[in-house]
Amino acid sequence: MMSNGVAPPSQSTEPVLQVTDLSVVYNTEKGPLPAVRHVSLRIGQGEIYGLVGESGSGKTTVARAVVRYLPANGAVSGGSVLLNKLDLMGLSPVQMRRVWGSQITMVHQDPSAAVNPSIPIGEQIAEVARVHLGMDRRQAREKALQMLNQVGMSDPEAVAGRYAHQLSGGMLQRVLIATALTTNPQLLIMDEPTTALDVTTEAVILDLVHDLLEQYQTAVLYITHNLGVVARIATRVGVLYAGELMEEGAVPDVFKRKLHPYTLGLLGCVPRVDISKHDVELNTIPGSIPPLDGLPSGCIFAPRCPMAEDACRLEHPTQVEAEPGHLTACRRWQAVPRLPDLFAAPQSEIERGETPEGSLVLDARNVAKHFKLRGMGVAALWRRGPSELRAVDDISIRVRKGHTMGIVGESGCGKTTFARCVAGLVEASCGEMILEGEPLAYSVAHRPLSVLRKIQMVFQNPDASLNPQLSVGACIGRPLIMLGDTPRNQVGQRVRDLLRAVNLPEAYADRLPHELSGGEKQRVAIARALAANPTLMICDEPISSLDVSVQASLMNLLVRLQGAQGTSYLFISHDLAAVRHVSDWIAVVYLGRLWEVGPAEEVFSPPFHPYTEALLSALPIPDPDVRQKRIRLLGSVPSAVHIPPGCRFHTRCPHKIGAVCETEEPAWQNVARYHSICCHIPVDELCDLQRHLLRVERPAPGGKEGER
Amino acid sequence: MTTYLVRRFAFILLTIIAASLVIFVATRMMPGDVARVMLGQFATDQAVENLREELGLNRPAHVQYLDWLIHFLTGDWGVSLVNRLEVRGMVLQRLGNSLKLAALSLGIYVPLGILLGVVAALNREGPVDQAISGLSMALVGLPEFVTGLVLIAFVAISWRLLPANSSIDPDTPLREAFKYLILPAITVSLTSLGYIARMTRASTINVLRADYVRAAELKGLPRRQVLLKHVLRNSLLPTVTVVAMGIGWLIGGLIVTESVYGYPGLGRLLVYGIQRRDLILVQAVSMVIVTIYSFSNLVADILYGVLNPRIRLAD
Amino acid sequence: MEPKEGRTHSKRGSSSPIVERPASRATAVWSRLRNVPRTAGRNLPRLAGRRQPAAVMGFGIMLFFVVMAVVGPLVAPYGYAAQAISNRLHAPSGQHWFGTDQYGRDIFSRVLVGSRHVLVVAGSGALIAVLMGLTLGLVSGYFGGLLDEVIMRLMDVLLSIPPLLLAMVILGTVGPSRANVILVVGFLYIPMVARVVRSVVLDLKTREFVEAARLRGERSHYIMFREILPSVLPPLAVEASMRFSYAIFLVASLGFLGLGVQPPTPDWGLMVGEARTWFAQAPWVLLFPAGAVALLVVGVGFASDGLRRMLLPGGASQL
Amino acid sequence: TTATPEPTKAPEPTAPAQAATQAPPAPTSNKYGGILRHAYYAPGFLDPAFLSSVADDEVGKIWHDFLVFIGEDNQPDVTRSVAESWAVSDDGLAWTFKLRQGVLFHDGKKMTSRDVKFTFDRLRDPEVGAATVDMYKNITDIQAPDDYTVVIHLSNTNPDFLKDLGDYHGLIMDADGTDFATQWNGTGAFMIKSYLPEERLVFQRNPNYWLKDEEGNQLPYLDGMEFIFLGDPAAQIDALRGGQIDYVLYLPPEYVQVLKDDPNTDVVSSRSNTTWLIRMRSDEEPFSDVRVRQAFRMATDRKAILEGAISGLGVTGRDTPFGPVYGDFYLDLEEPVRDVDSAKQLLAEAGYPNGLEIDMSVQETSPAPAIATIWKEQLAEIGVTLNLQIIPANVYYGEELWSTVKLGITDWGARPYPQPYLALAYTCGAPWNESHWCDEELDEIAAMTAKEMDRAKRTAGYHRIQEIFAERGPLVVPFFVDNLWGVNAKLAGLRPTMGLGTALDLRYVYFEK
Ligand SMILES: Nc1ncnc2c1ncn2[C@@H]1O[C@H](COP(=O)(O)OP(=O)(O)OP(=O)(O)O)[C@@H](O)[C@H]1O
Ligand SMILES: Nc1ncnc2c1ncn2[C@@H]1O[C@H](COP(=O)(O)OP(=O)(O)OP(=O)(O)O)[C@@H](O)[C@H]1O
Ligand SMILES: [Mg+2]
Ligand SMILES: [Mg+2]
Repeated sequence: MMSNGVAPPSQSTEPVLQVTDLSVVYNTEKGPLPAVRHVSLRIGQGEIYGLVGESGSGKTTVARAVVRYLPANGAVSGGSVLLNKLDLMGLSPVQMRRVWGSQITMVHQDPSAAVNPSIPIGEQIAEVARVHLGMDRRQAREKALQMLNQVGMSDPEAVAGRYAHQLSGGMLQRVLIATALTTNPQLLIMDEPTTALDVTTEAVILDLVHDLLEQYQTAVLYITHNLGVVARIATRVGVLYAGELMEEGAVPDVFKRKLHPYTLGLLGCVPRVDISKHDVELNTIPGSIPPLDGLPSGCIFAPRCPMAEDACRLEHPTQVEAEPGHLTACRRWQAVPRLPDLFAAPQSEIERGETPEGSLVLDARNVAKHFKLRGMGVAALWRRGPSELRAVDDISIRVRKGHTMGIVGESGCGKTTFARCVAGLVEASCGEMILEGEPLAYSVAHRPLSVLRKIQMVFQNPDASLNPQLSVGACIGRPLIMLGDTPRNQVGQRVRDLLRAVNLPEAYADRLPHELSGGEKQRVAIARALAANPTLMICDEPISSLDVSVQASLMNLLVRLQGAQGTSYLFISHDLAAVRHVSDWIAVVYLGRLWEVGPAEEVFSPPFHPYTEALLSALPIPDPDVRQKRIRLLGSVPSAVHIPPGCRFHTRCPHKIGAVCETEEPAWQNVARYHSICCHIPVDELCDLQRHLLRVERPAPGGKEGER
Repeated sequence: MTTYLVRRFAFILLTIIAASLVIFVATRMMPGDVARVMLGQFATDQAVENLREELGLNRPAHVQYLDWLIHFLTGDWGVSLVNRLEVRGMVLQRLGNSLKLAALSLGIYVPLGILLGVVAALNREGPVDQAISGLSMALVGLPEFVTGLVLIAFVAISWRLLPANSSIDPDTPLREAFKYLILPAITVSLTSLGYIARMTRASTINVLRADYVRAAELKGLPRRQVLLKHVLRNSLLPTVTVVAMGIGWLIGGLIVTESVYGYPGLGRLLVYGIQRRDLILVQAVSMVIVTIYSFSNLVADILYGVLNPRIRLAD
Repeated sequence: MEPKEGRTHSKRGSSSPIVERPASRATAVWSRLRNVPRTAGRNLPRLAGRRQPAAVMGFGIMLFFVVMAVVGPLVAPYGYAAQAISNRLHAPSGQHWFGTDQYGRDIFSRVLVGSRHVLVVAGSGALIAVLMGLTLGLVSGYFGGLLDEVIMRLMDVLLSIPPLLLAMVILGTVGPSRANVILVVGFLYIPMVARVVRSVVLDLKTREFVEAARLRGERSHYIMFREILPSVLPPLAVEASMRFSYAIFLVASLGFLGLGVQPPTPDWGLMVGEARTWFAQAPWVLLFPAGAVALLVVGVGFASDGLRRMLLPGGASQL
Repeated sequence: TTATPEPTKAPEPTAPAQAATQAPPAPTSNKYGGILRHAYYAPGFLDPAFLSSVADDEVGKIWHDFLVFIGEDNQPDVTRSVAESWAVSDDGLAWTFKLRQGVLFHDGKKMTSRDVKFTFDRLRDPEVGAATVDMYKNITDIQAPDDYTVVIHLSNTNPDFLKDLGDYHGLIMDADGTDFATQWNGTGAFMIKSYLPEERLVFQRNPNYWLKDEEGNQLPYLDGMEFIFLGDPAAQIDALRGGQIDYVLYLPPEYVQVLKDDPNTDVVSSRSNTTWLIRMRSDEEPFSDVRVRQAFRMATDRKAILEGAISGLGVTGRDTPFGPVYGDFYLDLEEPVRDVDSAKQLLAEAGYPNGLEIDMSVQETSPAPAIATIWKEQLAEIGVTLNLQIIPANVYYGEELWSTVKLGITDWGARPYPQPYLALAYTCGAPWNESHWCDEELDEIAAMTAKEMDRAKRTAGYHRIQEIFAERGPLVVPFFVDNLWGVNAKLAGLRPTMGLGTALDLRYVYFEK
């Protein structure tokens, strides 16, 4: 493989980090895997370099190679890493250890895993100060408190004495950031620091990072798969694909003028809050990342690239600086801007469903689920207090035929529990559920097969939703036999039909789940649900653990299936854009209650419930020109054991109007015929407050965008 | 907390009573009769019958059991059927011996096992690890009677370094008693060492993989500090509970070791009791063993909670 | 029209090349039976590699003893009970590789023939424990509630009594025959297996594929045996091999305490127990059967370690 | 009163402290001092009337005395008995014993004829039910005319009456005692200091003991003794070799060589009538047929068993219960020759041309399993398959297996004279007739020998009895095993007695300095 390193564009300041031609190889039983190849990048002081790419593209590997902390079987096979001209590759392990924590620090993806569970938080910060700043115990403790304060921790003293499990994910991530900044490092590497967090928390953390970095002027390597996050926070972005940089440049440049088809495809995959399934299908990138041990000889993206020519497949492209500071690895980069619809699917043929009055499939009224907290095991040793957890506390929802009801809300708000109540997997504590006019028993065990057939579910975790020991065919075939009344001799045929319906080859019937990718597993799960030919399909975060391109294709699939079969969906997600994309109706849930419900486009335009508003303003939008009003929800969702009195949202509500919020439960107000909000603030006032939530700062080319 | 403890205590009590019932039924079903065993083959049937009557062995089994249980729970452990002496004194004295042996064994194999386990984990898959794994497996594989016999043959008989027989006098001062305890303790340790080492190795490897250890390394902390503070603190948790749970075995399960060395521990007392069909003695000893087992499990759980802040402070 | 969705890297397992197979087939049992060996088969080369010499050795040792158990009586140079009093306590020699015992019996032949005995007793004991433990663990874990509580408390009771003691009492009651030893060993190990199975079931039963089965109205027994059982098998296989090695140990200890089978059965524990008397003047009488016990236990231990790695998709080594 | 917990202390001897001052000061001897340590399995019940095991016997004679002590030569030894002298009336029905004065119980009480009377009355009382009831059935009355005279009246003459009194149960008990299992008050050379059941029994020297050695030194020499209860012979040997104990009783023959080779240890042995005999139940198939019994005997190679089971440390038996230790009572029959063909022939005649299969109960205690294992191979040659059932000794006896199974190995301790064997086991209806044998001729002779005071007639009778056993008896007696002791090489003054057990007279034992 020829070297395709090209000197990065000159920059005004000396780069803090200069990575040149970095290659990393993992030694495995199958042989060496070249996980990263000839990656060059430079990050200047105060710069935030966003490194994006799909899962497995090598982002983490790059980061770990930079700090020389690769897994035992990994090795840097070429290239150099200079930190302020210091050649890190030449350092001894002991010297490297001195660099770690003082000159380079890292923030890891899963904050709850990255904080030692049995050491108090404060100590974990203080020890860095002691080791690298030579402070004594007292000074170090002071420093720790100071750092906790810096990251906006309200009561540093108290937090310092706590343990990891006592803090929420967001707080832990602040702790990690505080730790990383304690020594005022030259380079900060953040590896997907917000992926594990709620959208609201993510927004707060991103703001914090942004503000702190302005203050500290640290160079940052920010790794994420979320293009929205890059757009919001990074100054430069590099798009990594299968271990190679495809495109790199300043954020506005790259988002405005994509010079690589991969970037184009990737951006097109992301659903937008302003466009629904009725308008357009999402882009998808065909194929998948090539396996590292079987990389194509030419351009590695060529097999998936619609504009690939023979030359692309033969010759490995070199990186070119197409515009100042904007590099691409595409031979045909000039053609890319002219082909904005390269990956676009045709206009959606999904017609609007029946009128909002369409027949009711599910009418859930005042459903509640209160879990009894009975102490078992050791944890119960120290457990006291109320013994009830009100996971769902009075939710009423109607799902109409052929429509999708989307449910959004932060983690822990009760979305899954509600869905499971409807499905009968947990028995609701009270409430009424009516399916096509027939009351539903609380438990699956009491529902006749004819009813069971009508409700099917697609689960969140693709790995757990298929039995690892059962073949795809057996998995889809079983509901056909149980619920579908399919004669046994036709089961095989139906299975193949269903596989085709979810766009899987028929031969997959013989595969076992571990031979499938995450997206494929979810397709099988969908096929399994479809096999019963349900009237109502409950999708509980079916896409959240998948890559954007896979998400897009799954959403397209769901939408098309709905069009073809007229199934109603209960679609649960915390990703507002996704919910917006697939739903006709949206319900916003917080702490087991419903706060806003209505047709999708109405819910996503003012007036919003303050909570909806906060969710929307926190959503990272992959468009650097969009300016969102900064509405930040502080703290995390209160525990469902101790529910605040009055309006449950008052503890975090940015628009709290006074004591009434704390004492009185708000009433429902109708905004439009089908759109209601549950808030003390009158609708008109809300409208005024929320006028400028999202604003696009660039001149609108098509006129379609604009103020909404 | 209190409800938890109350609940656990109730379960322990239930377990103990059920276990005593199991043992009672089992010993009752054993062939052989205490009166005959006591009076010997040559005593007349009349004498045996008299004795049975006197010992209350002719009462219905459930009466005997309940009578015994009630007395036991009120602290009256009864009089041995065989030698007519208070059982409690005998059992408690033996318990003392067993505890001594258990303590010394723990003192040997726990630190050593942890050390080996940690070293193996740090050299994961390397030659040192392979060697330690092989060694611990081989030690686990050697039955106590083999190690015991070999140790006696060399250490005690050929080299006369330590006593071959550990039937220590109850009045022996602890310092003196030590030399009688060493060989049995080593024998016990050899069987348990490998287990502890493997446990520790596995949990340490798990912890070494944890993100927070990676984070600690990347904080540039000295390696020793990472190991002692960040790794061991978490990786020893399962080991601690395994050790605590092993106490039950150390107290009542060392039948083979005790008989190889003639050590007067509870295990051997029990064997005697069984052989002599001394139901009262057997019941008392098994109650003690089962109780210790149950409580050491409880202690293991509580210890886990205490050492593990995740559980300690969970609300 | 829509491009065929490709394979993205799942975050968990690594994907492997797919072998095309004929499309007809597929009852649950088949795929299950096929899968376990395949997971194992895929990891086999890994084991054979330089990284797992211990496992290879372990399997080798086990294989050796299994072969000996089968052909032992045929290849043994002497009858296991054949006495030659004039030949007593001869040191190992060309004629008697492991020497002779107090009755002039050939120890090598006895150890060889004894391997069948040990494997049968320990193996059947372990099998009983596994079958019973599996059933109890499945039922207990799956149904939960009072049933679970009752079963698990019973298991606790069994666990709280030291196994050797229980064995002594039971064997003292029913008499130490081979069948009884097997039953006792099986009985004693039920709780351990039940616990392992139960914990796996508790985990599996909250998995979404089980919920999917409930959603389509499957009966409990279907869910237990068709959905859950297959995934219990790999950890169960590992547990079974551990139980097997402990059973070897226990059988030997029982033999040593004179509670195993009766002479002249060439039970290794019994041989060691008897040989104890002669250790000072004829150490070989003890060392060879003792070595055989140790070697077999070690072999099974290493092999179960290897098995664990084979059955786990990543070949991860966890305890 | 029940016993106190913890090491139970015997009552402190207070009164004899003064008595000791009256004793002449002991001539200095370098034999004094030292604690003798001993390991054996634990005794059960310390009541002398119910001693039943070797361990009980061993322990009992340490803290008690005999009215009549049977010495090494198998004869009553008046110098070591608490009876100073004895005499029998001419009709042989009244025995008069003069007791030694100055014999004190450990609590200081003087031993008198009242205690002797109490002792033997208790032993013969069917209500108490001691094993001696039958043996002392012959006694009609015991009188204590004065403190130091005891007269025992018999209903029949008994030539062996002194030996009966010297039976191991014949330990003088305290007539004022109430619970003999827990109040330990004897007159013996040592006193119980502490007792931890199943663990150890510690003795201390009785400073007021009445017996002196030949030089007039007060006995015993030892300061005390420790009995460690350790049933496993291998563990005992290890302890002996490791120097933790000083002697091992009932040394299994297989260890003899090891102990002889070890410079620290030694072996002491004496011939005895102790035997491990194979008994066939003669009232049930197949042994009800005398030809089967003969065939089994004929198939037996006694030398091989002697060698294989006890390393040749004994003499081969002649299938009779009497061994060479009985001197002129013993009939030296020709050693039976093994004859496989004739044995097969006999079996065929008895209706077992294809051999037979039969269960055999074998005590776990060595050397029974060895005997059985060897015998099994020998019998296999005549087509007999033995299914060995190895069972713990306490089950063998406790479950009455010994007296009911068809084929078993029973160990018989040595008796000081032949008659008890006949009375206990080989006459019709004898209490322990484990072989269920009943032979008119034998019964007749046995009745005669039991009473006949004329030695020559008795000798003839005993000889005939041995012939009967050899012809048609229910026994295979492979060997008489020597009494064997493994001892610390420094131990001296050992005087092996022949009693039931194989106890040493420990009063004379001392450590060589
Ligand atoms: N220790 C290793 N041994 C072998 N292959 C590895 C190892 N670590 C990572 N890989 C492989 O290297 C490639 C890049 O992995 P890496 O973790 O850097 O990706 P990533 O972009 O960070 O993905 P994600 O978004 O899932 O975190 C993947 O194909 C992965 O399977
Ligand atoms: N079986 C249960 N027992 C007790 N509490 C439960 C149980 N299941 C869920 N909960 C609690 O109920 C609350 C709501 O959980 P639920 O899973 O419905 O939330 P969610 O909105 O789906 O969150 P996420 O986005 O994280 O999936 C949480 O506080 C959770 O801890
Ligand atoms: Mg990563
Ligand atoms: Mg959820």
